Amino acid sequence: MPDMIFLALSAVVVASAVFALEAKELIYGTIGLGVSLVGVAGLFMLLGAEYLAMFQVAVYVGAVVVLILFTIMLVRRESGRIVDEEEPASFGSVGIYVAALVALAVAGAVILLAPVSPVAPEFYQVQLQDLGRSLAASYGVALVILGLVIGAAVVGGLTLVKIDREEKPSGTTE
Amino acid sequence: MTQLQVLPGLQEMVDSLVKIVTSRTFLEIVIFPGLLNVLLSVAFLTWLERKIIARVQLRIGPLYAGIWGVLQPIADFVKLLFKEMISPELADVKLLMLCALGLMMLAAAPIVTIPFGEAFVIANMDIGLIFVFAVMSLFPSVLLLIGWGSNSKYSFLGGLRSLFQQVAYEIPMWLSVLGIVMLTGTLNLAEIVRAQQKVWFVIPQVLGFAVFFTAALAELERTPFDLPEAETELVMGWMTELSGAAFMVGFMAMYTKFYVMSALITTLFLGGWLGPAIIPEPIWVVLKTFLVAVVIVTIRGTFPRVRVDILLRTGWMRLLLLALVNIVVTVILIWLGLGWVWRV
Amino acid sequence: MEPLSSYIILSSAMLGIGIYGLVSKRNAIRLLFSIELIVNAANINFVAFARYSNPPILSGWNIVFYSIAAAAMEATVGLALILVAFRLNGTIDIRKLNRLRG
Amino acid sequence: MALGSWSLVAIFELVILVTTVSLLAFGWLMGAKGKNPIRDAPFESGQTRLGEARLRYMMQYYPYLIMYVAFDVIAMFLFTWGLVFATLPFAQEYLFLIFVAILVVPLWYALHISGRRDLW
Repeated sequence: MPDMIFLALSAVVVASAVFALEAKELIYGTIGLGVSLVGVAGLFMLLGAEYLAMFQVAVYVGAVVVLILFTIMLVRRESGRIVDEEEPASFGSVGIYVAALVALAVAGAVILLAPVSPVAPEFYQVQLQDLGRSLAASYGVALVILGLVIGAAVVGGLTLVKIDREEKPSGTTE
Repeated sequence: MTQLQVLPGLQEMVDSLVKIVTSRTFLEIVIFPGLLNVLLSVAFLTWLERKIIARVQLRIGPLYAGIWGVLQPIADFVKLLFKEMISPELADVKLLMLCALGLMMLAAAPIVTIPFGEAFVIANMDIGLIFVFAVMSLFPSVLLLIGWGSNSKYSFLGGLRSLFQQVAYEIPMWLSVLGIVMLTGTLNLAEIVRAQQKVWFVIPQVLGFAVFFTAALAELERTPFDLPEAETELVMGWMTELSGAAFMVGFMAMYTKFYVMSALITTLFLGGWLGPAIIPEPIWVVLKTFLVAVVIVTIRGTFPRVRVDILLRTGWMRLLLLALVNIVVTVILIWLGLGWVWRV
Repeated sequence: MEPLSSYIILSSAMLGIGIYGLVSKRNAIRLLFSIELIVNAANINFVAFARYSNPPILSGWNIVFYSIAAAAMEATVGLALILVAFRLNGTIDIRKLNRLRG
Repeated sequence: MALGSWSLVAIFELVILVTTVSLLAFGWLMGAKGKNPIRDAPFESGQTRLGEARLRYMMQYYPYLIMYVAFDVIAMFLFTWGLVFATLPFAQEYLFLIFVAILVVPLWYALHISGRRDLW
């Protein structure tokens, strides 16, 4: 019998994900995305990864959603109207079929291949100590590479966005 | 006399209701560390602030409502409840109300993890500190939405400034706390307080305390960092377009956050409930919290306001540097083998 | 306790929504939403499988740390690109962003 | 399910939600109501409204926001490392020091570039 919390959380996640894509105003779409990310964090808590859920909320909903909101506020036409589609995309319905197909394929594969899904061992609360120790022991090198990725993303993002006064960009300017 | 045949269902419901209401967790949530405590301390801090600021500026401050004007915050509370909630044109009233509600819930959330006694905490989570970190990092997006929703220059600028101010001071604040986490090895606030049995964390982590205190000032938007609400330039910052009950909820959220940050400072650095046993443990926590609040308020009375870009550069350069230096100091402390003093 | 398959059904549903968004939405920021959804669907699978194996393996949680970091960095660069596209073309409607010139 | 402490958090948030919503509703119902175009105009300290409120000049703060996202991610790993720092042999820690050393470069670049006002 699937317990109620899981059903409620997954309903929240799916509903706000659809709302994020369908909302007319982008600001409400971002709020929908934020709510679905918090729902995913709630699922992590259900699975015993509370430490992870907190950082998922802090990084995603705290930082990435703020950056998206900031970009939406920058990316508005001078007329002040928020940038949104004039008319719905012609191939919207194709999108639904493709998406449904992929989702069914993945879910069906899992159900058919592993009909007897392993029942979870009794509740297991990960010890932060050995989580940190396993991170330091086996994933140290990956951490250094991630440092390079973060450096590249920050430096790249900034050089992209800065306006060089020497060559004027052809399009509209600030 | 036959006892009245009460509906069978009703009897159990009433019994269970009575059992719930008198249960310890309910009392904790609604009475002491929970709701009543937050509301009363918000009122008290408002009064305290106005009195101290008045004393600093050699005037008397609220006097008539009750003894020394103690009932002044309650008078304001009732007055604001009955004022009209003006919705500016083209403003997004739904968004404003949602964000005012979100602000209050986020401001009050960390109270749940702050220990007021040996076993006197609402939710003893072993990731308490990260829960506070996650809640604190949600504030910028709510403030930006309020600034955006109220569709007025002042509140949009105020929302932006408070977003960037909190963003600039969030990272040094949490890196300064990292020193404590390295010493104790836990994230549970109750264990952090127990680790301070011998020596409070103010002494080994003086640098961390300084960075955390400054960053808390900026996080609370208090002078010298109260740019978003700079009376002279920005009227009331992101609260400009809120009116009536919404303004009161926003104001209350800010003072709840003020109370929660002072309680956090006492728990992390000033040994929460530790103190000679004459005074019971929760009173120690409340006493230290109000002491920290008095210091913060006197700072508000005495310091000038800082310019925006200086504010951002200090946040990112100087405070972050000091936080990293504090981590290096802690690393040296542990390598020197002094870590056992606080090892839980 | 939940059988593992219900978590997988949920994550494949999120994958479906993400792909729907990628295929049929025309606003560049909405594409970013759907990419975030797809990354979160993968994260759910990582944590669910890490939790349901006996004894639970920790590498699942470690991988999700890295995937959150990578997705956050990808979002920053993506948003920078959207800003540049808006500045050069005045619109972020992907059907109009088809000129390869800078 | 060891959701005990989280259910307490949920109950506390519910209590806060109920009190705030009741305050807002009380204010909405009891407060006076009235549509008055002059009074409803956003606060412009007296003058009539000029231009559009949601300005778009704030590009100069963009590097600070990108640094926040980057350092939020870094704080995630630093906390994980800080927890086990005292118990780790040095052999496994020098990688972490390299990680922190690498991330000084983007911080310096972002601060340097945000300082040069002409670029934004």
